Amino acid sequence: MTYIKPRFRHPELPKNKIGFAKADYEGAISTLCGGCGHDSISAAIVQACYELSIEPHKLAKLSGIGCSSKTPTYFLSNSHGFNAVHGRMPSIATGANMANRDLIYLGVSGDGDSASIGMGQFVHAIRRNVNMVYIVMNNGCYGLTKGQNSATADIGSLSKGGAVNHYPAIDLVGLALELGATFVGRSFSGDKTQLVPLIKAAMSHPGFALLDVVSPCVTFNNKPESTKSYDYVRAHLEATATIDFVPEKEEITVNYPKGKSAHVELHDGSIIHLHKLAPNWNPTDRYSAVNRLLEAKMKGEVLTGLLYIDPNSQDMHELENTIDQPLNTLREKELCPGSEALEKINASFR
Amino acid sequence: MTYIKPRFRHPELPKNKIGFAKADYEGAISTLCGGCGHDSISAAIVQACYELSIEPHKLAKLSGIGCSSKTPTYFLSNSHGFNAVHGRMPSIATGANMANRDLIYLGVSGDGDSASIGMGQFVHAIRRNVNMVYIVMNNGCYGLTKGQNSATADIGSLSKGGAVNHYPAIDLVGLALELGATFVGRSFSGDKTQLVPLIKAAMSHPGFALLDVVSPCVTFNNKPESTKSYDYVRAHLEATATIDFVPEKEEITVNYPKGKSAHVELHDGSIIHLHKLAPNWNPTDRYSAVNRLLEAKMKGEVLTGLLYIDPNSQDMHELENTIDQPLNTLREKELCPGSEALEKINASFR
Amino acid sequence: MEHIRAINDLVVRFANVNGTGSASANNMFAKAIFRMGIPVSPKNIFPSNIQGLPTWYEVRISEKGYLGRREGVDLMVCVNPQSMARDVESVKPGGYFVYDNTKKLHSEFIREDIHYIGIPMTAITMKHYSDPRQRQLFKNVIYVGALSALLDIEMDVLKGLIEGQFQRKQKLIAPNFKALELGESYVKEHFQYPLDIRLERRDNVGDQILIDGNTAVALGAVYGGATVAAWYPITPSTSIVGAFEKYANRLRKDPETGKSRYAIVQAEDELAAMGMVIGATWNGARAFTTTSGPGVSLMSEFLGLAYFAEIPAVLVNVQRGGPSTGMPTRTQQPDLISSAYASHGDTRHVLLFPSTPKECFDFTAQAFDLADRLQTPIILMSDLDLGMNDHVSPPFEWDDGRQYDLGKVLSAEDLENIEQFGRYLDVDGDGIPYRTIPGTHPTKGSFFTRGTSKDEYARYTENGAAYVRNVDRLLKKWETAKKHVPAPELYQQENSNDYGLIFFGTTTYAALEAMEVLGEKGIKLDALRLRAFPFNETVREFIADHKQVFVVEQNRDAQLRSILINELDLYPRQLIPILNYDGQPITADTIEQLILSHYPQEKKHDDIHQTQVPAS
Amino acid sequence: MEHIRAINDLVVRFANVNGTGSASANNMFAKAIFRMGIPVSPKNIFPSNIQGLPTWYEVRISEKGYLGRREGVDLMVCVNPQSMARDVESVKPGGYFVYDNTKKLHSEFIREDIHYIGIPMTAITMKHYSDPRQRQLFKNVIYVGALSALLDIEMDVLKGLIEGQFQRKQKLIAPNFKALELGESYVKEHFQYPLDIRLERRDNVGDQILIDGNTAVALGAVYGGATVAAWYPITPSTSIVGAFEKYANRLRKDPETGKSRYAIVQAEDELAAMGMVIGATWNGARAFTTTSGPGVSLMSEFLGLAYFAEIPAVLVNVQRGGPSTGMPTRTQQPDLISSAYASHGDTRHVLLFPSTPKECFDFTAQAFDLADRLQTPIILMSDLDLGMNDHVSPPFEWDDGRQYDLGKVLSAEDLENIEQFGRYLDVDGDGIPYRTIPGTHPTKGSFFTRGTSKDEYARYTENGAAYVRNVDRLLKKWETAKKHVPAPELYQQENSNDYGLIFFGTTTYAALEAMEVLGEKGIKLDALRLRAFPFNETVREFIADHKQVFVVEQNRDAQLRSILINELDLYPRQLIPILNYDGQPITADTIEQLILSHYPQEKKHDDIHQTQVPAS
Ligand SMILES: Cc1ncc(C[n+]2csc(CCOP(=O)(O)OP(=O)(O)O)c2C)c(N)n1
Ligand SMILES: Cc1ncc(C[n+]2csc(CCOP(=O)(O)OP(=O)(O)O)c2C)c(N)n1
Ligand code: SF4
Ligand code: SF4
Ligand SMILES: [Mg+2]
Ligand SMILES: [Mg+2]
Repeated sequence: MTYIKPRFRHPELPKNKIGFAKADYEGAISTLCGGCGHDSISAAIVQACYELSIEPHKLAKLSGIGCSSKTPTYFLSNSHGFNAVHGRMPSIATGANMANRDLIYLGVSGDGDSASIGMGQFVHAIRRNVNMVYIVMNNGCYGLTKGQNSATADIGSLSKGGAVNHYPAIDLVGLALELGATFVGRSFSGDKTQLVPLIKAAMSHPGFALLDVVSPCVTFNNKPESTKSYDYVRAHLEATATIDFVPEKEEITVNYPKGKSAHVELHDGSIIHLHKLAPNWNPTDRYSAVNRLLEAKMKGEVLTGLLYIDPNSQDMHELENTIDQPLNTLREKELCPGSEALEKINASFR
Repeated sequence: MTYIKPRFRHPELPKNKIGFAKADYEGAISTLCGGCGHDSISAAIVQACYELSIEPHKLAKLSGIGCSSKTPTYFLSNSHGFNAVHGRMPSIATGANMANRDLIYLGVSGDGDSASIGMGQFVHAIRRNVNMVYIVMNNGCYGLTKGQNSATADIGSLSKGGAVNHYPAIDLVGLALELGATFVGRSFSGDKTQLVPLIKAAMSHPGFALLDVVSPCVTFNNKPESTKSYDYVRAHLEATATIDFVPEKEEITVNYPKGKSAHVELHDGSIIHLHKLAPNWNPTDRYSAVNRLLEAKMKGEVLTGLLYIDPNSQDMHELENTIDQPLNTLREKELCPGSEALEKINASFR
Repeated sequence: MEHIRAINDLVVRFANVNGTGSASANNMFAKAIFRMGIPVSPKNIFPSNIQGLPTWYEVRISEKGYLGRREGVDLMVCVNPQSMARDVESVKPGGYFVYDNTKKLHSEFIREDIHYIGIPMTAITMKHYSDPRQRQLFKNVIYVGALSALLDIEMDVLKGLIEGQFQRKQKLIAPNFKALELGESYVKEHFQYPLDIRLERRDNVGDQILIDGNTAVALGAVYGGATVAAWYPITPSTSIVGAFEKYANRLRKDPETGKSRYAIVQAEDELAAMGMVIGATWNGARAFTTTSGPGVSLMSEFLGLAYFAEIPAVLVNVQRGGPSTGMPTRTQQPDLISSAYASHGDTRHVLLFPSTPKECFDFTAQAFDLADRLQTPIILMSDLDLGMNDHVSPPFEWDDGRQYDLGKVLSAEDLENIEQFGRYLDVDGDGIPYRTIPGTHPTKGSFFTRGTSKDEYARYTENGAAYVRNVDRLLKKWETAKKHVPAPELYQQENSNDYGLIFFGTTTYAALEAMEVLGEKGIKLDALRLRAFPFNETVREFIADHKQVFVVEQNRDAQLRSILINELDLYPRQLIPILNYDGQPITADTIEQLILSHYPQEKKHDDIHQTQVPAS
Repeated sequence: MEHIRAINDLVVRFANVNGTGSASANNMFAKAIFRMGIPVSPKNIFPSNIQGLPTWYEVRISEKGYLGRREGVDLMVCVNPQSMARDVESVKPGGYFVYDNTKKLHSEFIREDIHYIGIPMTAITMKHYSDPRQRQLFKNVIYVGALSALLDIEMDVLKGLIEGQFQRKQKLIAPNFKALELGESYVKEHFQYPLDIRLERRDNVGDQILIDGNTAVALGAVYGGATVAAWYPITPSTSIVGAFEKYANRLRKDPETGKSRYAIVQAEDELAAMGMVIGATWNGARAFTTTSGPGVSLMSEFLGLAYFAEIPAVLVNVQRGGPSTGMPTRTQQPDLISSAYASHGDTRHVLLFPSTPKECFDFTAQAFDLADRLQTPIILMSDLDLGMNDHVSPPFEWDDGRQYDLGKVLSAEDLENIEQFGRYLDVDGDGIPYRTIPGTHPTKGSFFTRGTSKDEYARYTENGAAYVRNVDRLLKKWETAKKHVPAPELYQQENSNDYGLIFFGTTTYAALEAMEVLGEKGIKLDALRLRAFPFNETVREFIADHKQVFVVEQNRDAQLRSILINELDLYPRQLIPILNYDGQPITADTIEQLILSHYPQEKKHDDIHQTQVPAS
C-alpha cells in the first residue's frame, strides 16, 4: 500500500492562484502495490492540477478497469469520477464531453484496457479528437488479473505464469500519430520533471491529448533478462505455484535532461532505455514525428517528450458546430419546439 | 444485379494445372448493384484462384456483414464459406486457422466492417500475423445500411442522408504498417492487371496479408464536388426524401503502368488520384514504405501496389510452435493422455 | 368467374424491383387514399439488398379501420418479372392482376379465376421519355395513374400530393402530372372503369396523420429534450437518427449563432453508442441510442452497468427477425427476454411497448423523464412493422406547460443544505437515491460512479451486507417503477368474460380486429393492452379475473408469456400463447383461428407448448 | 469461560494481508489435515487487489464430511492488524484467537469470552532470518508450526508436504522445516497443548483428492480433446487456461518434434475469444473459452450466432457476484438467465451444473461431446467458490476405451454416397442436421455458414415458411438435447415426502448438510440435484410429486426457479425460493432457517417474493 501523501499536514500549506492547497487535489489512500509506477503518475496528476489551478469540480476523471484504472480514486477527491467497464472509457468520455464541453476530462487507462479490449474505442476517440487528456499507464502487462502479457509487452516478455509473448508490441504513440491525433506525448512514471509539464500541456490542449506513460509493474513485470531480483522469493513461488507474494519496493524515479538518454533499471533488474526529445524539437511537424519515432524504435529506445501537437486542433464540438453553452444546461425553453411547431409537423403528415 | 459471368459456356473451356476451369471458381449470381466495385474484386479473386490452381475446397472464405461481406457467395462455390457477424470475421478466421493450418483463408470485409466495429479484431489479427488474406473492399461508406459515411470516408464526404464527415479518414494501409503487418498492399477494384497478381501474392504469403482495395459504391458514394451525375434523379430523390432509386451503372475499370498516376472518374463524377508504385520499388523496407505512404498522402494521392512484405514472416503457428498436422485431425490417440496419466495427476492432489 | 365487389375494403399489392424508385409512387398511392378519408395501412416487404431484388408494397384499405395485415390480395400490380409466378398466385380468386403488357404475358402466369389488366407501361415510357432514368422512374407514376381510374382515386388528390412533394422543384411537377395522366387515360381508353372493387371518399380518418414509428420516435426525442444521440446504423432502426437530425436541424439551431443545440455521434459500434449515452446522461444531458436485436446483445454489458450504477439511458430497440443476423428486413417481437433481463447478474430493465406512432412519440418523450426519474435504462420496444411502415395515428400533442422531470438531482444549493450526501442512500423510501451532476459544487457532492459493489456513499466495498442492502434497494426501486410507467389499456368497462386477451405493440392492430370478428361470432373476450414492463396491479388483476388468457405475440418462444408468469407468479396454463413468427405482421385471421382452436375448452392438446401456428 | 470441545469439527480462519505469501502456508495447513484423513473445505476470501489489503482463508474441518461453509470461527489466526477488530468479533464464544504478540494487543481487541494465544511471530523471524522477504514469508510457516502443536497436526505430514513442494528446490526445504519447528516449539514451551478443539487422524477421505474446480475443468478439457483454447483473463476464471497450458504442455507435446498438439490464444477481449472458438469448431477442432459474467454479456451476440448457425462451442462461465463488475472476488450463481437465454431473438442454450471438481472434470470432457453432438454452445456453469477453492472430490477417472463423440459429421466418403447434402435437413427426425468440415471434399459438401435465415440447403432466404421450419427444428433439437445432457441426481429411492428440495452446483454442499440437520429434527425432504438445462422428465415428475419444492440458489432473483417455471409450465407458488446472495457461499444454517420459516405451512407471508434472507 502506498500513501501518496501522509494525511496530517501543516495548516499553512501553500495555496495556488484560486486558493487551493495541493492537498485539495489529493484522493483516497492508494491500495496499489508499494512502488507501483501508477502511484507516481497519480502524484504527477495532483501536482499538475495544483499548478494549473484547476477547480477540482470542473474536472471529471474517468477510467476503465485495471490497477491503472483504479487510480482516479487516489487523486482529486472533489472531482466526479467514473470507473467504467473494461476498455470502454473512451465512449463514456465522449458522451460526457458531448453533454458538457466546459469540464476538463481526464481519462486514465491501462495498456490492457486500451490496447486490447479497448482498441476500437481508443482509435475512434482519437479520430473524433474528443477534447480530453488520455493517460495510458503502460506496464506491458495485466496487473489486476495477475500479470498476463498485454499487447504492449515487448516480444519475448515472460508473463508471471510463464507464458512467452511472441507478438510485436503495439506502440500507442505510433498508432496515435498514424491516426491523426492532435497531441501525442510519452513519458516515464518516475520522471516528474517531464511528466508534470506534459500533463499540464495535455490539459491545455483543445482536443484529444494522448500521454503514453511507461509505468513499471513491480509485481508482475518479468523480463527474461532479469536475473538479480526475486532470488529466494522467486524460487519459492516457482516451487509452490502460488503467486501471492509481493515484496515491498521503492518508487522508481529518474531525472535526465532533454536530448539525452537514461538507462533506468526496473525492479526486476531489467533496463529500459529512455530517450528524451531534444529541447529544440519542433513538435508541430507530424512527418518528422513519425520518422523520429521510427528511428528511435530501430535503436531500441523509448522516445519520451511531446512528440507532436497540432496547433490548429479543432475538437468534436467545433467540428460539429455545437452550441457554446453546455448541452446539459439546456431546458424546455431551448429544447422543446412547442405545440405550434408540432401542429405544423402533424399537418405535413396528412 | 451483376452477372460476374454468364452461366452458359462452351464445354472446352481452358483448364488450369490441376484440371479446373475458371467456372469452377465462380459462385452464385451477384445481387449487388450493377457496376459495384465489389463485383470486380470478386472477379479478380476468381481469376487469381484459377491462375494459382488452388483446390477450391482447400480454401475457406470468411466475411463479416455488409455488401462487401456478401461477395463470398459470388465466388468459389466449392469452398466452405462463413458469413460471420458484423466486424467479427478476424476472430473467426483466427480460430479457424488455429484448427487447421492447411487451408488457405480468404477474409473479405468492408471498411465499415473493419475500420469501425471491427477495428479491435482487425488490429489484433495483424498483430498475431494470422496466416490469411484479408481484403477490405473499401468504398468509404456503409453500403448495405444505405450510405452512411464510414471511418475511411474522406473529410468532407457527404453521406446520402446529407451528413458531412468531419473526421480524418483512417488509412488501413498506414495502420497495418504501423502495427507491423507482414504484407501490405493496396489496389483499385477496376484495375485487374494490378489486383490479380496482388491477390496471388497475398495468397502465397505465409502470414497476414492485407489488401486494401478501393471499390466505389455506385449507389451511395457522393462526393461534394460531384456535379454531373444524378441530375434529374437526384432532384427527384431530394424532393421525395426516398432513396430507393439506383440507376444502372457500368463497372469502372482502369489500367495504368507502374510508377505512373491515373485519375479515375467515379460514378458520381468525382475523381480519385491513383498512383502505382514504381517497378523498382523495394517492398521489403518498412521504413521506406511508411515514408513513401506519408508522402503520397500529402500529395493527395492514393498509393497502390505492394507496399511492404516481410520475407521472414512467421505466422501464428510457427510462433506458437504448433504441430504441423492440422489440430482438427487429431483424435483420442494423440489428444487424450489416458487413465494412467490421470491416476498420477490424482495422486498429485492427495 | 367470381367478381369481388368491395368498396373501401381491399388489399392492393405492388410487386417491384428494389432500387427502381417505386417507393415514392407507392407511397403516393397510399397517401391519396388516406386523403380521401379512408384508413389505409401500407407495408413494405423488402429484401436485405440495395438493388435488383424483389420488393413488395402492400396496402390494406379498410373503411372500418382494420389496420393489421390481411392475407389475400384483391389487386396486384406486378412490374417485376422475377416474382411474377408468386405474385399471380397470391391474388384472391376473383381478384385483379395489373401488369406490364409491353411484352405478352407468358401462359404459365394465366389463372382462370382472376382478372388480368395489361398496361403497356414500358412502351408508354419509351414513347414519352428519352432519358432511361426518367423512363424507369415514371413507369411507377404511370401505374398509379392507371390505378386512379381503376379504383376511383381522386386525381386532384394525387396531383395535390405531387405539388406538395415538388414544392421546391417546380419543374418536376409537370412531368409527373403527365405520367399520371398517361396511366389514367390508357385505362380509360381500354377498360371499363372503375372496377367492382374501388374507393369512395369518406370522413373516417378525422385529424389523424399517416406516419411511421421511427419518425415519431425521432420527434419524441426532439420534444423530450434529447440533446445527445449516439448510434450505429442497423436495419430497421436506422431512420430514427436520420429523422432526429432532420428535425433537430430545423428546430434546434440557436437562432443567433446557427449552432446546434444537440450533438449526434455515429459511433464505431453499438457498444460505443451505449457508452456515449451513459457518459452523456451521467453528465446530466438527455441522451439516447437506437438499435435492433444484434445491437442490444452488444450493449448488454453496458446495460448492466447502467442498471447497477443507476445511470439514466434511453434505448430504442426496433426489433427484427432473430436470432443472430436473422431476418433483418422482417418483423418480429423476439427481444423481450433479452431486453428485459439484459446483462449478467441480477438485472432487469424497464420496457415500454408503443403500438402506434402517437405512442412512439409519447413514450419516447416520456422515456427521458422515466430514465431521469428512475435512474436506469428505459428500453422502447418498437419493431420493424411499427418503425418502418406508415400507420394511421392520432396527431401528436404537446402541452406547452409541460416540464421535463429531471428526477432527483441535487443542485449546489441543495448540497449546501445537506449534511452528508450519499449517492446511494434511500432517503425517500422509494428506492431511488439522489444524484449530482459533475461540476455542480466545488467541494460537495462529488462521488465515484462504478460497476462494482458499493455502499450508500458510493465507496467501493466487498462487504456482503452492504451489497445486499444495495441490491435490495434496487428491487424497491423496481416496485416504484410500476407506478411511473404507462398503465395498461383495458378495452372494457368491467371484465365480464371467462376469457381474456393480452396484446401489445404491433399485435394490437390484428388483435382488435380479431376481437371484433370473434365478437360477431358470439365469442366475447375481455382485453388488455400492455404498455410497459414492469407490470402493475391492473395486469395481475386482469389475469386473475379470467379463466384463460390468450397472449398474442410475434416470437417463437412466447417470451411475453414467460415474463408475465415469472413476474406475476402466475399459473402457466392459464396463459395460452397465440404466436406468429414468420416475419410477416400477425393477421387477425391467425389470431382468430388460434383462439378458436383453444375455445371454449382446451380441446385437443393438453400441452400448450405444442400450439401450431398456421403458415401465413 | 466457555470452552469449545471438538475433535475434527471446527472452523479455522486466517486473517492475512494479500501479497505477503500466506497462501502457500495456509494451503499447507488444509492439505495436512486432508492427509490426516479428515475432510476439509478451505475458502479464500480475497479482495480485488494485488497487495496490501485484508484477505482471509477459512478452513472448515468436518469429520462428517460437511463441506459447505459454516458461520462462526473456532480458531482465528490473525496476522493482519487492519482487520483485527472484525476478526476478534468473528470468533465464537469460547473460541481461540491466535495473534502476533510481538507488539502488545490493544485493549479494544480484548473480549472476555474468547481465548487469546499470543505468538511473537515477528520477533521470531527477526531473530532467525535476515532477508526481509524471508522474514515475511516464514512468518506464515511459523504460525502453521504453532498450529501443529495447538491442534495436533502431525508434524510428519507437514514436513512431507514441504518435501513434496520443494522437490526440485531442495535447499528451500531446511529453512521451511526450521520455521515449522520454531512455531511448534514456541507453543510447546509456552502453552498447554493441544487445545480442546483439535484433530485426530481418521480414514474419512478414502482415495479422494483435494483440488479446485478450475484445475478440474482444465484437465477435463485436456482429456476431452480440446485443441484450441481462446480466452481473455477475468477473475475467477483466469486460472483455467493457465492450468490447461500447464497440463497440455506436459501431456500434449509431440514426442518427436516437441511441438504442441494444442493452441492457446490470449484474445484481445471476450468477443474475440468466442469468435475464435466458433471459428475453430466450425473448422472441426474442439475448442473452448472461459470467462465470468461480464464476458458472457460480451459474448452474447456470438452465442446467438452459434445457436442459429448451429456451431459447437464450449464456454465455461465461472460465475462471480454481479451485476456489472459487481463483486469480482465473491461468489454467486447469478448468470443463469443471462446464460440460458443469451442473445437477442428466440435463443436458448444448454447449461451444465457441476457441483464437485469431479463433475467439473467429467462435464467439461462431456461438454465437447455434447457440443459436437448437438451443434450448439454448451455452457458449463461453475462459480468462484467451486472454481477457485479446493474441494474434496472423488478422484478423476477415464475409460481408455472411450471415443470422442464427434456428432454428425460427414466424411468425403459419406458425401460421395449422398444424393444431395442439405446442411440443415432434419434427416434423422431428431432436429440435428449433418455438417461437413471445410476441406473435406473437392466438389461436394461445401456450404455457407451464416447468422441469417436460411433454408435446408443453407441458402439465404427471406421466406417465412422456410424460417419457421428452421426454428421449429431447433425446438426439436432442444427436445433431443434433454436426452443427452447429464440427468439429475435423486437422493431417495422413492419420493415419500410432501416437501422437496432442489439444488445444484455449489449449493449442494450446504443443502445436503441442511437436509441431514433437518432430518434429525424430524423434517424429511426428498431432494433432487439438477445437473443440466434443459430439464428432463425426472425433474418435472419430481416437482409434480411434491406439494412444495424449495429451490436453493445464490442469486437475488431466484433465477433457477424462474427457468424451472418457464420451461416446465409450473405453478410458481409450488416453488419456494431459498436464496443467499451476499457473495459468501450459502450455509446449511441459512438453508435450514429459510426452510423452517416455510415449513410445515407457508405461515406468515403469502407472497413468497418477500422471503427475507438473514444476513449471513
Ligand atoms: C469485460 C471484462 N473482461 C475482463 C476483465 C478482467 N480484467 C480486469 S483488469 C484487466 C486487465 C487490466 O490490465 P491493464 O489495463 O493493463 O491495467 P493494469 O492492471 O496493468 O494497470 C482485466 C483483463 C474485466 N474486468 N472485464
Ligand atoms: C452488430 C451489427 N450492427 C449493425 C449492423 C448493420 N450493418 C450491416 S452492414 C453494415 C455496414 C457495412 O459497411 P461496410 O462494411 O463498409 O460494407 P459495404 O456495405 O459498404 O460493402 C452495418 C452497419 C449489423 N448487421 N450488425
Ligand atoms: S500489480 Fe502491478 S500494476 Fe497492479 S498495483 Fe501492483 S505493481 Fe501496480
Ligand atoms: S450499395 Fe454500394 S456497395 Fe452496396 S452493392 Fe450497391 S454499389 Fe455496391
Ligand atoms: Mg497494464
Ligand atoms: Mg463500405
